[in-house]
Amino acid sequence: MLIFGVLRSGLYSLTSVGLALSVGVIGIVNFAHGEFLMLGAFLGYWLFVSYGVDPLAAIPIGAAAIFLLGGAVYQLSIRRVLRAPELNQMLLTFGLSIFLQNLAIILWTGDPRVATVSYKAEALAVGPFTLGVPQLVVFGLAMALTIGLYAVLGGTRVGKAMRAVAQNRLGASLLGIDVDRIYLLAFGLSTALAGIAGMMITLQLSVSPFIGLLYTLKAFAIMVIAGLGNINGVIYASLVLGLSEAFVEFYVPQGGGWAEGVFFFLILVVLLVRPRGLFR
Amino acid sequence: MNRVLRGVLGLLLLAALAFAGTSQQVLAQAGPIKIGAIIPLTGPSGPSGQAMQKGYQLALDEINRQGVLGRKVELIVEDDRGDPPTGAAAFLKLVTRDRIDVLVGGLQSSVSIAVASQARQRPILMAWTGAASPLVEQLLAEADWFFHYHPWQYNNADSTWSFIRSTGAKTATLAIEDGPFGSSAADEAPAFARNYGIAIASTETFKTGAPDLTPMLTKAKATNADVLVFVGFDQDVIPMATQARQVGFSPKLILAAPPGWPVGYEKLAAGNYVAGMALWTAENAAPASRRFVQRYREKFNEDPTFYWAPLAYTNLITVADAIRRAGSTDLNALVAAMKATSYEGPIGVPLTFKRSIYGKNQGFTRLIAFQWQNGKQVVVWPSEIAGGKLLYPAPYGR
Amino acid sequence: MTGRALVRGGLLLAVLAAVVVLPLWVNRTQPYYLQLSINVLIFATLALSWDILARTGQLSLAHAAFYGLGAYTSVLLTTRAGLPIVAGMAAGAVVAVVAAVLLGVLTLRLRGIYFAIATLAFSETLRVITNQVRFTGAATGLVAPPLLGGHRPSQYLVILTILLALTLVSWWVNRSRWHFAFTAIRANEEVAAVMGVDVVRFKVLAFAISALFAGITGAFYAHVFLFISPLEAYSLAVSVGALVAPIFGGLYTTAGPLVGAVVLRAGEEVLRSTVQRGYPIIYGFLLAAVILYMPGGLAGVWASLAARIPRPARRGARGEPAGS
Amino acid sequence: MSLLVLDTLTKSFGGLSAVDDLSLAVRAGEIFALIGPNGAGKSTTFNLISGLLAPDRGRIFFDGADITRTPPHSRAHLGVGRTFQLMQPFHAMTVRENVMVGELFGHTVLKSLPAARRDAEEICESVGLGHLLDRGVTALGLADLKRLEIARALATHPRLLLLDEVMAGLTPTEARQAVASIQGIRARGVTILLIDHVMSSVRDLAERVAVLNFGRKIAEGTFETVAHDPAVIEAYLGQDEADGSH
Amino acid sequence: MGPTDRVLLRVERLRAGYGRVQVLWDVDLHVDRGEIVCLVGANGAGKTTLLRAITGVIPPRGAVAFEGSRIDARGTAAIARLGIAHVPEGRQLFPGMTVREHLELGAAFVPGAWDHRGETLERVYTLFPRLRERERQAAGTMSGGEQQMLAVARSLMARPKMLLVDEPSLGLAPVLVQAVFAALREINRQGVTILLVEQNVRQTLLMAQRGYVLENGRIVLEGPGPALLANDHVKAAYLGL
Repeated sequence: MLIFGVLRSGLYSLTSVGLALSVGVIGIVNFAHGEFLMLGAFLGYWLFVSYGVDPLAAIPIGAAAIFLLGGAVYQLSIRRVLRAPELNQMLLTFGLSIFLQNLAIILWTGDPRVATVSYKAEALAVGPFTLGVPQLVVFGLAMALTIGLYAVLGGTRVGKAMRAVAQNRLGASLLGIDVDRIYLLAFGLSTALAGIAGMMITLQLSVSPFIGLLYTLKAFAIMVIAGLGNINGVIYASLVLGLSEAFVEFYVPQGGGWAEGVFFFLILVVLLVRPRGLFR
Repeated sequence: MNRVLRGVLGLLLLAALAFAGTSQQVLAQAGPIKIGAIIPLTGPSGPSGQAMQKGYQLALDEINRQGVLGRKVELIVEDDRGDPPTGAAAFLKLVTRDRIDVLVGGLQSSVSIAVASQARQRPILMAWTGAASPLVEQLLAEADWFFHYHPWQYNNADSTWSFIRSTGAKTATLAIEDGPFGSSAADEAPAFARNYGIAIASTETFKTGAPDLTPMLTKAKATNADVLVFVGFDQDVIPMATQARQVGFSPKLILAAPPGWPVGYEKLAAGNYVAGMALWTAENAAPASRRFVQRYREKFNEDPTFYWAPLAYTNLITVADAIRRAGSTDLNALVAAMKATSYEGPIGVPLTFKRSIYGKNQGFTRLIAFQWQNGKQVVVWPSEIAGGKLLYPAPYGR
Repeated sequence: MTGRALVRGGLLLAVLAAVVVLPLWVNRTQPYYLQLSINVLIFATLALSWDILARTGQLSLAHAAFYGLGAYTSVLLTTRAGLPIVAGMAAGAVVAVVAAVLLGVLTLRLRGIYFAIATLAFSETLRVITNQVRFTGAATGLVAPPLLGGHRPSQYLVILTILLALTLVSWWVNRSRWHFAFTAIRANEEVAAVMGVDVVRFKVLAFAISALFAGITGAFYAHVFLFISPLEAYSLAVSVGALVAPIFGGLYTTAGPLVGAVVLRAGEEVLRSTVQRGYPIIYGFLLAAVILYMPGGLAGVWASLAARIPRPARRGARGEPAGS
Repeated sequence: MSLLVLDTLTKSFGGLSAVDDLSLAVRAGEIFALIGPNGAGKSTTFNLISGLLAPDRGRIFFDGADITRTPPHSRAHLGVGRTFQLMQPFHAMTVRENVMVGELFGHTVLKSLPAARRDAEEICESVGLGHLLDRGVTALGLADLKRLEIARALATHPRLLLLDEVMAGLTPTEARQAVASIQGIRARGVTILLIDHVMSSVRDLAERVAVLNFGRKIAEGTFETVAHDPAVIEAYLGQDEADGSH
Repeated sequence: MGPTDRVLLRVERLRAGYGRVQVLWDVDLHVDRGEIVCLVGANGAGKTTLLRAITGVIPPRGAVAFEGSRIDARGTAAIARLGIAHVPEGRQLFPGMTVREHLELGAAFVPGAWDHRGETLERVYTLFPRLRERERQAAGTMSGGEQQMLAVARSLMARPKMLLVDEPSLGLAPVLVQAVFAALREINRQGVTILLVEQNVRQTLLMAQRGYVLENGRIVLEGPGPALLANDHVKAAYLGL
């Protein structure tokens, strides 16, 4: 059970780390985050079905495409509400979410689609457990990307600049860091990570225009548990969520229905007891 | 004062809207026969509703080739968005502004109830495709003008458990989504399972759209049941099929009942040998079904994936037929004609309307079972329309 | 001055009379518009009651929670305990208020997005519980008895009365001492407290008023559309809808949320019946455009238009002789 | 008779003590000044007195009653009024409405709106804001914002008025007006505790002065005695000079 | 190099403020190469606002020229890259980042500075040996004095031509104030021009070649540091003596 919880946390952390980047660096809580994930999933599906590109191999193309799209969305809309009240930022991304979802419905209809990757149902026996190959791959990749992102943030000039901007805009700009460029980059990266998470969904599951909201909500929960904008706490928070969900689903009768409640209840309790998050 | 004034002005706007409406009121005349359809074109049920719209188009093409009572049939489609208030307003618009003669369509139970409560005050022939919830049936028990095409939930359950019985299975484990779709299936299951002599080993719920069903499947595996009965939506069958394989859960049969199957499912190796319950499948061998599929392909350049398309087709065709037989659009004549319906269409089972437990006019009451065999939905039950044999136990990994 | 007030009062009375009499007439000729009006009024009540809470700076995503609590309480009491519908609706409002006071006290310290997410989580938690518990009909939902025998014009008058009461409350709040307390709290809680405003009391009161009307509207919804399920009653769409209209129309005013609700719902209805399949894309686009280009909402546009067109009386004072 | 007594008040933020073991007594009717370098803990002291912060240790007495745990609005009702160093007007309101908040809520007398409006206008007149009543606060200049701060605090009818740097940034003429205005307020029986950096004003106004540095009180007395205290000079001017000049 | 090149920074008729509140009114000042110039004035006089307007943190109106070319329309980051380092009020550190990371960031985005970062780092560590000891410590956990040193050190990593320093002694114990001032003197000796805002008037004026007194957003006095210190106006403003 532990292993199931751990495995699913991979996808969660990949989804949330992007959102945490957007919240942490730019201060934008993006309600359309899940829609970028959905677009990434469709891109992965389309590349697989039309060109036979394995979603794993397609990651660079997909990430680049969603990065550009995210960047464009930032330039056209997000940039204009940076100083606006929080409510307006929230609503803008709401509008964006409705827009992107319905665009997807028009482009691809609402039907769920499945990319039949050959190893979709493969499993590996590890000791007494059998673990799904795609889940393992996704978990491994998600961890690699999340840790990779930490490495970029911790080890490169641009990454450090992002952290600096996140912690103190004024201080960063006084060091010659172009804050607006960093925002653009962070938002693009945030959406690109969501896009990659989406392609990983193509790998394991099916794709439809409606998959976004669920992941937006999960990412919110994880961010709240980690502490809003705390990128470092995301992995732990994903584990907390993944494990608590799996635990409830397994040990509580009718647990599948309660798992969702657990996750919202967790948000509520964390916000009321430790509004700054569990992991800082 | 100024603010109040402005608020009141807002209400005035409403009034103005209403006024504009009356002034352009059009009198019904001996033009086309008007049929209104209330279906969800947007929102999460949009795909099913859009499939219905295509079924209606095919039917309409056919009907208008010769017309009805010497008149054309005009279909006015209203999107209910899956929202009861919108459905109620759409009903009134169709009935009072468009002056429709018959109402068709319908999908969600909540919208059906909102529409039906309006129809009680303005009786009209409601040839209704949607809603499997017995709550709807009970609410409309007295309505003579309400014709229900879709099987009720207990019809579905009866077919499902009767089919399971036919396989020789002794035990089953249930996995259901936690929304209205799954929970109503769970409500019906125990009685029918008992009736057919099958023991339910466990019932587990999951949240539709959840990416990871392994905890639930692991629990199901531990029950060692012969059959896994899976009630979820289209997207849920993918993690169900793949993750069941991953956790090494291979019951003798997996039986799923989603409203539709994801595009591309046929290519999914792990999905092989999964059985499905449906009102209809594209592999249905009935000649009317084959004709329907072919015409659907010709017109829309794609395969029908939802049974909602042939159901809607059947819906409109039978209504047109009833009008012809009634010789007018008078409600009483229409009801009588509808009651006399006997139609062998693409669904593959003859359609007639009979009393159900509460309702007066129930159409289809039985589902068929099929099994995915190498990318094809092979109909395996009931035997009179079966196109192949059920592989039981499913020969996984062979 | 009094002459103008008289004219205004007369106009107000005329409009009120029209709004009351209209439905009876409309129902005979165009019941569609009566139904549409009921839908719009439900939406407007939610929008305006949300706005009252927002005036204290609390931007909630929990409006669906109060709406759903009102609906469920009333339906359960009328079907399971046989209470008359009016009593059920009143009880629905009371339960919503109790829940609101509780949530209000719990979330006192939270601001901005933290508050929004906490309220969203509260609402979703209620939905999951309702979805799981047998007593509430679980996911299948409940059938509700019809209000006033399902007579639409009477139902219209009921929701109109609710909305008028709310409008009066809102109007009164905006021109009583409460307005000063709310606005001060929204601007700066600490300064407000130091100036003697009992911040906790007013924030919780705003929550209670807001929930009272959301709860009674939820109960009304249930008894008009006769069916409730967790997905509909606790829908995120209800919460989002309730905040979109005030933003569109103009926050913190009485007219803004009302006009916003009417324009949005009417516009949506026009789009729905003309564009059919793709219209939400236009809706999403419009929403984004309004935020980007008219941050004050319709009220903001109205104000800037009014400012741009000088009043005749002022023009003389401001204008300078051409020769100078 | 002491109106306000601080008894061994201590408040620290994350290990750094902002106010450290501070005891102070302000007599009814006097003008008392709290001075010290930036970051000495003066504003934190004000926040403790007005109830925006709760002390880690120590107690606060107002008019003989322990108000250490009293919420801020109740302290306002008891008669503790204050201004803010970073002016915090209510942005969505006019000048008159800003002041009305105090008239409506700042004391236990329940005033009708017209009465509150009239009294607010009177207070605005008295501090020189009479011509700006309908002005939105975003349009105000620095000096008028300072006046608004004072007007709002006066509207709560305080017995003790805490003035946080109301002189900072004023021109000499404006500062002289402010001094006169503060003396006028005291003449009406209001006790005043003020923080300021403009020493000439402090000298003109305060009967007694306490000097804070690093949260501790390093001197107390009349302005003249305090200004010549070596510890004070060191705190203000730096060590070298203090050593050199004495 | 012409005679105008003696002037490194020139500010003419500078007006600035926040929203509609104007804080600075037609300020003129200049700083020559190699000078330490200090800016004194009461709290709220506009000293911090002046520094902010120079580096574009708030938009200035009027003319600001650095090395003869106008910079008043440029963004903060662009100005920083020209070689003006601003040690802001409140230090504006990144609490979660280490000392070393602060210093690297200081050099990371200024042309030329990155390539010499090793060398600059050594110089900075020599100036503030304490920071070398704390290399791996997060800034948020350091004492006020250490933070102030880090703020100055970070800006030095850009190898600036000019340093604007806002109240470096704020909240520091006297012994630390001495250390910071000594470091500033040494930085200036190494060729960096300094414009300093300080409340520690006496010491600042003694250290500076020239000083300006700012009152209510206007320059009211200008002159050599010691001369200003003797000025009655200054004494009156600061100690009321």
